[in-house]
Amino acid sequence: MRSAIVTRPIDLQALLAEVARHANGATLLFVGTVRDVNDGRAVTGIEYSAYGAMAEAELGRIVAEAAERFGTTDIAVEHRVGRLALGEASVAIAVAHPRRAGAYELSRWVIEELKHRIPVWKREEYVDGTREWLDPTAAKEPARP
Amino acid sequence: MRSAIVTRPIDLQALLAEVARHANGATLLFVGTVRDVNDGRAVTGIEYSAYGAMAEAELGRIVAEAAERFGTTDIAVEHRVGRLALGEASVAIAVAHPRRAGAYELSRWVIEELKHRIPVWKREEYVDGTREWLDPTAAKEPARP
Amino acid sequence: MTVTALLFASYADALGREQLSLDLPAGATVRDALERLRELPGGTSLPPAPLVAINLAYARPDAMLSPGDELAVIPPVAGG
Amino acid sequence: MTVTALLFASYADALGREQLSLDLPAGATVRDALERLRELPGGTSLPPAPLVAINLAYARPDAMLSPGDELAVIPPVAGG
Repeated sequence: MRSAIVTRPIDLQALLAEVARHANGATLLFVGTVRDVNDGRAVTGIEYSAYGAMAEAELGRIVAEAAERFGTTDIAVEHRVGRLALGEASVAIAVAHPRRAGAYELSRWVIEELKHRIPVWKREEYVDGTREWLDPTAAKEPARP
Repeated sequence: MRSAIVTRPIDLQALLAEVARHANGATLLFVGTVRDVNDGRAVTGIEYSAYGAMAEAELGRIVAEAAERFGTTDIAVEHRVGRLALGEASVAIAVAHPRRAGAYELSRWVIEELKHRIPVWKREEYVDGTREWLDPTAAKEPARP
Repeated sequence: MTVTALLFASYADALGREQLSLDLPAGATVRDALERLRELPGGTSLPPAPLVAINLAYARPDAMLSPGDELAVIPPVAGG
Repeated sequence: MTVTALLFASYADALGREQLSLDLPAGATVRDALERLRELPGGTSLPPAPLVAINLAYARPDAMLSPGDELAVIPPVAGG
């Protein structure tokens, strides 16, 4: 198993290769990408920033917990930081498991823990030139027209 | 959206590219691979055979139903037939969705429907030289030592 | 009328063939066609109510057949 | 004792800095350090109980600090 915070594009093929083993019947690759709209506002890109050393440490803890919980070490995760354009991958999680049910549960567990635990922040950039730190805990503003 | 029964190796990168759109925040790739052990027997390979025309038609129906049910056409599925070696991909499902919950549910729905509906059969080949058609509906034999 | 019957995987092995023509009376159903298949050498190994498809779509045992139909007898599927 | 405080994202913007040294009495807790940060220009915009980490692991507000600790004040995370 392996996890890393990276500043270069994520190589999905390489992540898949890391978890391939003949004992596995199911491989699952989750990729989070930059969307062109969020809460009704047109987005042009996202700047990801991180508390790098802790993000690496916390991601490592998540992967270790997942390995113990799901009984496999075939887990490879990368989270990218820096400025990302629309459609670029900010996070990728490759897992493999003997059975598909295990692969789905493991993959979902890792992304949910990652979203709640790793110290990474994103500043969205909008078509009007403004930019804003996202706060997932804030109450949603009323929908814009 | 696209689905096909193929006789060549599945190009995972190409499937991912087919479902990429800037409106999507989550992409999920499921890959089913040939395992080296099944029900305690050492497997050396699997021969996949299909009722080709119907498998194509039924797979197309599954993908169309999924598109309607989950509100996205960003779905690409290939199932390979012929003799596959250990670790080779027999099926790959690429889906993308604005949100990760939708991507996971959609992906899982497609693989479950596919497993239950498409007329494909597999004959496992074992280290002792024997081979056997798998019948998922048959009662499991007692575990071997 | 004539319909084409297709056999696959373990069923093809059991009957020693993958395809055959069946001559059936007008109004014959899937069940009638299966009875005919069971009379062939190896045919008794077909289960009482196998999955079937008519012209590439799953069908019920009481579905009526039409001339030229393609009737597939489908062993338990194991794709993926 | 001296601990290093780290600020990130919107908190760094609010206080206009990403890192500073805090001189605290022996036995000071996370809560004490946060009080000190709130006295700085822009410090009132810190929430009453922000997430914190000591030496790369999440910690509670009543955790005791040790000399040389790295105390990070962590805005609501938004990774993925």
